This record gives sequence, C-alpha cells and structure tokens, in this order.
Amino acid sequence: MAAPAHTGHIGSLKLYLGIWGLLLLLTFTTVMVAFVDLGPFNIVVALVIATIKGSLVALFFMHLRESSKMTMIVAVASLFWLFILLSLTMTDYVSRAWSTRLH
Amino acid sequence: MATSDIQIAEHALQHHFADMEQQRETASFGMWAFLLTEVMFFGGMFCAYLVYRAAYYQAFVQGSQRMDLLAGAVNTAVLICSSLTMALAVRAAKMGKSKTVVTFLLITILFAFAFLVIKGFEYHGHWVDHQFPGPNFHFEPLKGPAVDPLHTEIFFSLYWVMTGLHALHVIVGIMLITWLVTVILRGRVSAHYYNPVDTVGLYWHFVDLVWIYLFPLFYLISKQHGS
Amino acid sequence: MATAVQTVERENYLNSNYGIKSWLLTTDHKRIAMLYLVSITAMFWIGGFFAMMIRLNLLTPSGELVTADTYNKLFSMHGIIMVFFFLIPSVPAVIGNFVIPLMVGAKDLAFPRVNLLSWYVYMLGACVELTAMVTGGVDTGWTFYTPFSTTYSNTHVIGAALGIFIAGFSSILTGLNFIVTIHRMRAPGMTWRRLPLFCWSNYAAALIMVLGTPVIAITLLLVAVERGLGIGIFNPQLGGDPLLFQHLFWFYSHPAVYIMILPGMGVISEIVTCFSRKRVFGYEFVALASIAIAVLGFLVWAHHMFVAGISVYAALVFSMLSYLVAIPSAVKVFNWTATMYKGSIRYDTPMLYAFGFIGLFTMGGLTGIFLATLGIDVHVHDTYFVVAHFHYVMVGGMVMAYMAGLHFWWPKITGRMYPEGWAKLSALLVFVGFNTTFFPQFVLGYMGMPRRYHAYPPEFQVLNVLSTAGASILAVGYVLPMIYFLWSLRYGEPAPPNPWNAVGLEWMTPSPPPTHNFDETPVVTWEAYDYEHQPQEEVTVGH
Amino acid sequence: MWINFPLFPQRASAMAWQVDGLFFLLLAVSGFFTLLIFVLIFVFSVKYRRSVHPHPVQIEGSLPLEMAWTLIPLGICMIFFAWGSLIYFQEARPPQDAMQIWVVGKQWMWKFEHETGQREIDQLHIPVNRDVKLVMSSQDVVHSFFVPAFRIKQDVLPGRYTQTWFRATKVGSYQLFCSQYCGTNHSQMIGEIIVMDPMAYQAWLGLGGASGSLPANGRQVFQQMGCASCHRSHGQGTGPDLAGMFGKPVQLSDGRTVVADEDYVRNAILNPGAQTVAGYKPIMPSFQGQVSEDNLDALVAYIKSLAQPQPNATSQMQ
Repeated sequence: MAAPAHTGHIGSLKLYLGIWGLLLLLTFTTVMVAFVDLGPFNIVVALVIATIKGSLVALFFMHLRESSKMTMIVAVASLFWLFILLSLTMTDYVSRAWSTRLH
Repeated sequence: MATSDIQIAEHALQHHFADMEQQRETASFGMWAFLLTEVMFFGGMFCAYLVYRAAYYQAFVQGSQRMDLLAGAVNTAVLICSSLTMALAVRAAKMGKSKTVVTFLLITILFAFAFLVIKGFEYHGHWVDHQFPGPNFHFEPLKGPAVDPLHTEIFFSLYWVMTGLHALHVIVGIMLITWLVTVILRGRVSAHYYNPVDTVGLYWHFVDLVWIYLFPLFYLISKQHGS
Repeated sequence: MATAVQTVERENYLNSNYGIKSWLLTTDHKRIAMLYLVSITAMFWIGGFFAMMIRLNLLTPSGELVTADTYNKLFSMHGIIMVFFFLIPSVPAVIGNFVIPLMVGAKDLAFPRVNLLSWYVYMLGACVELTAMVTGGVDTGWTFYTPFSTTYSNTHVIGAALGIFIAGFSSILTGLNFIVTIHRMRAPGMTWRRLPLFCWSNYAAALIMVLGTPVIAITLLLVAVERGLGIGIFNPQLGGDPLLFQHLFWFYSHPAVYIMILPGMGVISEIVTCFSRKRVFGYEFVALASIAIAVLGFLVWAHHMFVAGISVYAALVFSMLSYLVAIPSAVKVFNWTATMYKGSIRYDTPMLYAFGFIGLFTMGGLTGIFLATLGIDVHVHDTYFVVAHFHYVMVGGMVMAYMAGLHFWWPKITGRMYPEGWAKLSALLVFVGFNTTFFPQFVLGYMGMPRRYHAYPPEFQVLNVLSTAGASILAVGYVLPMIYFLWSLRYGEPAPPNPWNAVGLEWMTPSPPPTHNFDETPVVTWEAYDYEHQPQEEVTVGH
Repeated sequence: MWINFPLFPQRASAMAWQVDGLFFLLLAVSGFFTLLIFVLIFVFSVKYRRSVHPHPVQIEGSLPLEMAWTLIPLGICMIFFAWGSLIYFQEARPPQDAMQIWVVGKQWMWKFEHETGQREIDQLHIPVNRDVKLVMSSQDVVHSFFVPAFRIKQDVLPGRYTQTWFRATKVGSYQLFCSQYCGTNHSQMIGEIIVMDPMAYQAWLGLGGASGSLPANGRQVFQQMGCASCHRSHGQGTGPDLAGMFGKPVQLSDGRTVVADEDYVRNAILNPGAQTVAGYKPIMPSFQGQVSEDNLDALVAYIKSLAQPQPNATSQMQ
C-alpha cells in the first residue's frame, strides 16, 4: 500500500506566492518595455520575458523542478520539435530572397 | 480518516497498475505527453504567425495598435492568478484538505470566467469595428504608413484563430475543473489519490503558458510607433 | 500450458463476456484491437474499391469509365481513406494494441478508457469522412493543396478535412497510450534492452503521432476555417502564402509515412527472428534506427516541395537531410538479412510476407533516394514514379508487414490456425500482383506521365494496361485472406499457445489470452529473441 | 494495335543528358544493392533452411559490419547529393542572355507571351539551341510546368513569379504537362513545345499574331493606369524613376537592399507598402485585383525594357 511519503513534495505557500508576485511583476515589465523603442530588440525582450514567465510556471506551478528526468525530457522535446518546425520552415522564407540576388 | 483515505485509494487503483505510485506517475506522464501534442498544435499557428510577421511587419504593427492593451494585460494577470489558485489547489490536495481544494478550484473557475468575459468584450469591440476577417473586414490604420488591408486581415485572422482556440482551451478547462469539483465532493480524492487534481492542474497551467506567449505577440508589437 | 489447448471452456478475452455492449463498452486492449480490426478492414475495402475504379478507368488513354470529376474524387478518396483511415491505424491500432501490453508483460495499456475513446474518435472521424464522401465526395487529392482546396474546389472539402481532423485525435490518443505504456507499464526485468523490437518501432511511431498529428490537425482546421469564413492565411489573393500550407502539411505528412512503415518494420523484426530461430543481428542498431528514423523524419519534409517554389538553399538543406533518414532504414534491411545468416529458416506464411517486405521495401526505399536527389526529383516529381515509390513502401512494405503480422499473431488473437496452403498462395499472389501493378509505374513515371491524370497520351497505354492487370491479381491476393481468416474462425484448427515456438511474453499466454493477460505479472530474466534457450521441438499444427 | 510503345522519354535539352546520366548511375548503384539483398535472402533461405540447417548459430552482431553499412551508403549518398544539387542549381539559374517567355497558367490552359508580342495558348514555339527563360505565374491555383523531354518541372504559383529555363537541342514537338493537380480538367491542361530551327522560327515570327511587343503593350498599360503621373523620368515625380532600375540593387526604406527582379517589380505593383524605395513616401496604392495577370506581365516587361539601353527586343534575338 502506498505510503504517504509517495504522494510527492509539497511546496511551501511562500514559494507559490513569491512566484505569483514575480509573474505579475514581469507582466508589468513587459508592458512597460514595449513602450521603449529598442528597435529590433523589442521582440527579443518581449520573448525573453515571456520565456522566463513560462519557465517559472513550468518549473514551479507544474512542478517540473521536482519531476522525473523523463518528464523533463518530454518538456524539452516539446521545445525542440517546435524549434524544428519554426527554424526549418524559416530556412525557406529567409533564403528565398537570397536566390534573387544571384541573378 | 486515515483508513477511509486508504479505502479511497484502493478503490481508485485500476486493475492494471501494480501500485498507487505507478498509477500516479503514469497519469502525470500521460498528461505531459498530451501537453507535448498541445505545444505542437499551437506550434503550427505560431509558425504561421512567424512567417507573416516577418513578411508583413508594418501591417502587424498597425493591427497590434488596435488591440486593447489594458484588457490584454489584465487578462494576463487574471490567468496568472488562476494559475496560482490552481497550484494552491493541487498543494491542498496533496495535503488531503478536500474543502480547501474545492475552494481554490472554485476561485480558479471564477478567474477563468473573468478571463472569458474580458476576452468577450474585446472580441465584441473588434467585431463592431469590422476587424473580423472575411467579406466585412475593414481596417483604418491609426497611424503610420499605409499598409495593404489584406495583410492586416491576416494579422486579425491569426489573432482570432489563435486566441479563439486558446479561449476554447479555457472553456474546456472550466469544464474539467467543474468535473473535478464534483469528483472531490463525492469524496473520490484523498491525499493518497489526487491524480485528477494533478493532471487537470497541469492542463490549466499550460493554458496559462500559451497566453503568456500570445500576449506579447499580439498586444505588444512595437507600441512606440503608435504613441 | 499445453493442456490449455484441450480445455475448450477456458476463460479468455473472447468468451469472458457476450453481447454487443460487452464489446462496445470494453476497455480490454485486445477487444479494442478487434474493434479496430473490423473498422479498418471495412475502410480498406472501401479504399480498395476506389483503387480498382482508378485502375479500370486508366485502361484506356481517354479514361472512358468515369468522368474527370469522378476520377478526381476517386483518387482523392482513395488517398484519404487509405492513408488516414487504414495505413496509420493498421499495425499500431490493431496488432500493436493487441500485442504491446502482452509483450511488455502488462495487464493493459496505461489508459484503457482513453484507448476505447480513441476507437470512438476514429469511428466518428470515419463517419464524418464517409458522410462527406457519400454526399458528394471531395476532389482535392489527399494533399488538400491550397488555394484549390480553400477557394476553387466545389466539393465537400470542409467535411473531409474535419473527418481527418477528428481521426487525427484518435491517432494522437493511441500514440500517447503507447508511449506511456512502454515507459511505465513494463514488467519487472523488462528493461529497454530487452524490449522486443516491435515495441521499439511502435514507440518511435507513437512519438511521431504525438508530435506531428497536431500540426496536420491545425493545418486542416485552418483550411476549413479559411474555406468557411473566407479568410486568407493560405490564399495568395488575400495575401497568404500557399507554400506555408505545404510546409505545415508535409511537416506532418512526411513523418506520417514513418508512422505507417515503422510499426511494419517492428513486425518484420519479430518474424525474421522467429522463423530463423535466431536473435536479431545488432539489436541496438535496429532499435536505435527506429528512433533515428522518427527524429530525422521530422527534418526532411520539404523534399516534397523541391519544385514548389521554395528557396534553392532550403532545398539543399532538405535534400541533404533526406539522405540521412535513408541510412537507418538501410541499416535495418542489412540487419534483417544478416539475421538470416546461419539461421534455421522455415517458410511459413508470415516469413514469406517478410521476404516480400524486405525486397519491396528495399526497392521502395532506394527509389526514395532518387526523389531526394535534387536533379532527378525535378524530373520525376509528381509523376507516376512517385506513385510507384510510395506504393512500394506503403503497400509493398506496410501492407505486406500488416498481412505478415496478422498471420503471425492470428493464432494468438483468435485461438485458431489459418489454412497454411491457401495463405501461401495468397502471399504469392500479393507479391506477383503487386509487382505487376506498380513496377510499370516506375517506367511510366520516368517517361513523364504525371500523377492524378484522368486521361493520358496513348503511348502510355501498354504499361497502364499491365498495371491494371496486376491490380486484379493483387485484389484476388487480398480477397483470399479475408475468406480464409473468416473461415478459420469457425473451422480452423485450435491453436496452441505458441504455434511458432517463438519467444516473447505474448507467446507465454494461452491462445487466445485471458482478459487480464497474465495471472501473475511475469518477471523477465532473458534478452529479447533468446532463441538459444528456447526448446527446439517442432510444433506441427497447421501443416 | 499498340504501335507506339516507348520505355524511355525523349531527350531534347542540354539538361536531359545530365539528368539521365545521374539517373543511370543511381539506377546502377541501387540496382546493385537491391540485387545484393535479393541474392543474400535467396541464398540464406535456401542454404540455411531448417531441413538442412536445424541448429542456428547465434550471433550478437558486429560493430564493424554495422559501421560499414552505415558509413558506406552514407558516403555514396553524399556523392549523389552533391551531383544532384549541381544539376538543380543549374536549373535554378537561368543564363543572363536567355530569351524570355512569359507564362500564365490558368484552369486549364497555358498562356504564353513572347517579348515580341506573340501570344499563344497551349503551344509554345521556340528556336532550337537557344536558352529560353520562363517567367511564370498562375491566375488561380497552383499548376506545374513539366516538359519530360527537357527534364524540367517548376510549379506555377498564384501571386508570385517562379522561373525555370531550358535549352532545346532537337527540333521537334514535345509534350507539356501540368503536373500539379489543379482541378477537374487537370489532365487536359497539356500542350506542346514546338522547337524550330532558327530560320523556321523567324518565319513563324513573321506570320504575325503579334499585337505589338510585350514591353510596348506594357507601356500602354502604364499610361492607362496613370502610373506615369508619379513615376516620371529624372526623379521629378513623387515616385522613383523607373528607367535603369531593373536588375540593379535597390535600397529600401527599411534599410534592406534587394535586387529589382521580376518578382520585386510585381510585388511593388501589387503590394507597394511592403518594399518602399528609400527616400520615397509609401503613398502608392495597391493594384491588387485591378490589373490582370497578362497586363501585369506586360508592365513588368515594360519596366524591364526601361533598363536596357536599346529596348529593341527583336535585335536581341539574333
């Protein structure tokens, strides 16, 4: 019979509230940064902040931090395949302009 | 109390699992694998977004200026709050506090509805302004260079499809949480068996995660050009 | 266990419960496999009927049997049914569903109710698809290229796309179940290195199902939305890019061919070892080749688009990567061949099909190299060369493997032996018929006959007639098993638990297995394909 | 009954030899491997059949063998990759001085327009031994321009230009197919390429059928649509001067530099906001839907002709 010890780690209330505060703060930051002209870096900053927020949600709220190695692999795999889809599709779009330069 | 907990757990152990631990890990792993599918599901649309944003950047800037930034930001906060309450619900479930779980789940549902209501007002605004793709689409840029309205229409197509499918996920989430509440009220969940809370929680956090990306991609494209 | 054969009344998954409800509400993976078997067989005959109509129409250059519109609908529906409703669920959902839990020593798949749900989702998808077909059909080809599908076609594109969308979720659920089962439900001692190769290859296929299917789902959803609401994501007249559709479509649909072939490869690994009575040559390489195919398979999709107007540099990258995915397939073929070296080979029907598979898959795979080669692909792309190539892989490969697996596990599934003589005859007919049908199409393709042509220039007629003649032999080859399998259900000899004297946990259960598979969870202490320690005596049932 | 029973396509372009050469080599290599597998399976299954070889010899595997049949095929593959890519690159880059044909695909016919103004449907007359560049677009769905005898194929897309080229080496008539499924009469969307010796071609040109050269037609469209009111010469208009622009790099307002090729000019007409020339205001309206595919080709040809010192298309032909 399963012992209570098997029921998984219980995170502290403080931690959850702290992550929550951090997420709200980051949301505020990303909105503010959007009004500053950083040229092409606006999107970079926005995506970096979104990725930090996403990682916080995954690591703490979804308990990825204390999950099995297999679960981590699944999470990383999702990003890897998304990367394949986006990057290989973009190889076509980005380099289409190159071919015209050759003429 | 402890014995009834174990009885609940015995009842919940399906015949093909060796023990509760295997069953719990299997359920959680299954949900993660499902989220893998979900990532790719939204991934196809993110791919389309990337391609057209690169091609029609100005149109995307101008489309983005028509987004209600305040509503988007508030909605982001609302979903983050709902994520917190969901995380707390899972935490309470692990501790076996059924009543607290139900309370947090109900608050989560409230946040979810709040999100949908705000989103609904936004949708209504876009609809009234003819910013719904199709024959009635009409777009006047606020500021900046003239762009092909067809390209802003693509921006709005992606906006409606992506946020629409996200909203659909929110609705499914509400249904799942409601189901969860009934399951808990019927006393089927205990500190020994909280798989349903755990897996629904994972799903709900994923819904939040998608929005965390949708928000900057639609609401925050180069605000400074418009202000 | 040998006494189990005589005990007719022994409880098994077939007689444990009776009535239609006990089938429609079952969560037993073996019964769900049977539900799938019946459904996909029906779909196979529907798709096969379309194929026969296509071949008959092509007897004459002017295509007199049906009109151009009907012909277009025929090949579209043939493709849709065969790809999405037969090939993709074939080995995984029928044989995999039945055998994988037995092979890993589990009492069921990880999520039995999800498994049943996947069948219902499949049936819903099939019903939507068939409704779309009965009420007028669809003429876009199974590829749904835009803007033809979104704007110009006058047929039931939305219904057809929706059917595939729904069926996609059935495939995702099956894939999920396999992945989780193979990770979490293995019996004690069943390490990854002891896992039968059939599980490895289904695991690899399941990865593709989970990762690729959602992309086709969203793509077809966008097509349906675009057609319904008039938005322009893929429509150039509205600022969209039709090539984006092709990218998203092939991102799934190229790996999808590995969903179809990988489980077939798994079947062949089981059969070649069993009938050679040998451990598989280079176990690790065969196992990892499956995973390599699944991963590399995602990097090559744009080789379907070399002449579609993509950038030449992207074409270069995709061509290079396409060669890479050919290598693990070659490794598998070499390893199977080497497995037979110094074996002790018997020619039962499954082995005959396996021979056919290896030969035809080799030809199908090697002609794939022609298509990966940029300069040659420009000429043969969208011709009958491509049609021949993928039928060599899908029919010569996958359907052969499916037939091989069905014969191999039929005694386990039904508890009855099939008639060996008839089965051998049908294997021969399938092999001869198949080659007569599809080899001429390679020649036609290089000569330049484009695919999806309702009528064609007269100089192509001789080869087309030959192809149609072959198709009729092939049809007989497929009808025969249908008859003798049904016959064997009633009149076949009762099967012993292990008619092939094979190793593997599934052969340690009685035939047919009891509902809970194993009375006690087995503990595995031996390697996969441990034929060295398997008793040698011949079991002569069925000869 | 069946008199005409070929097993191999005609070979009528410079490219055909190259493609066939690679094809035969690949055929030989894959034939060898197919035969190898077939022979091995046959020999093993006869030699080690159970009745003569009842006791199998268990073999784990062999790392050297695995390496061999991983690396050798990979090496062979890379040879074909390199060779195939060379051919592909040649096919993708039309020679500079090729004569140009404008092709429009529509359900279910091919329309051709010569620089000299001749228009043809489902038939294309071209001189032998001359590089011919095809600039193609579609009026509706995706089509594909396929001439088996030349071993060329290129999809024809709505909304943009795609290009291919060939050099016919044999006088004769060759089949043209649409190879991308395009609807009901896809199989009727066929035509012929008539390759003529230069004398006969000149005679054919003399037959007439030309309603003014294509650039001249384009000039008319240019006037009719009021383009000239902004695009005046010597930079006096509100739009850029188009003379001498074609084929040169253009600095765009967003900092990029692109070469003004057919596709750029086409896009600049249909979607002016996307690639505005640096120093000009993005005020040009879009002509999407207001100019037919044929007129669009004519406009592009006209703007192209402005870049040539002697915009005399016929004199180039010799």
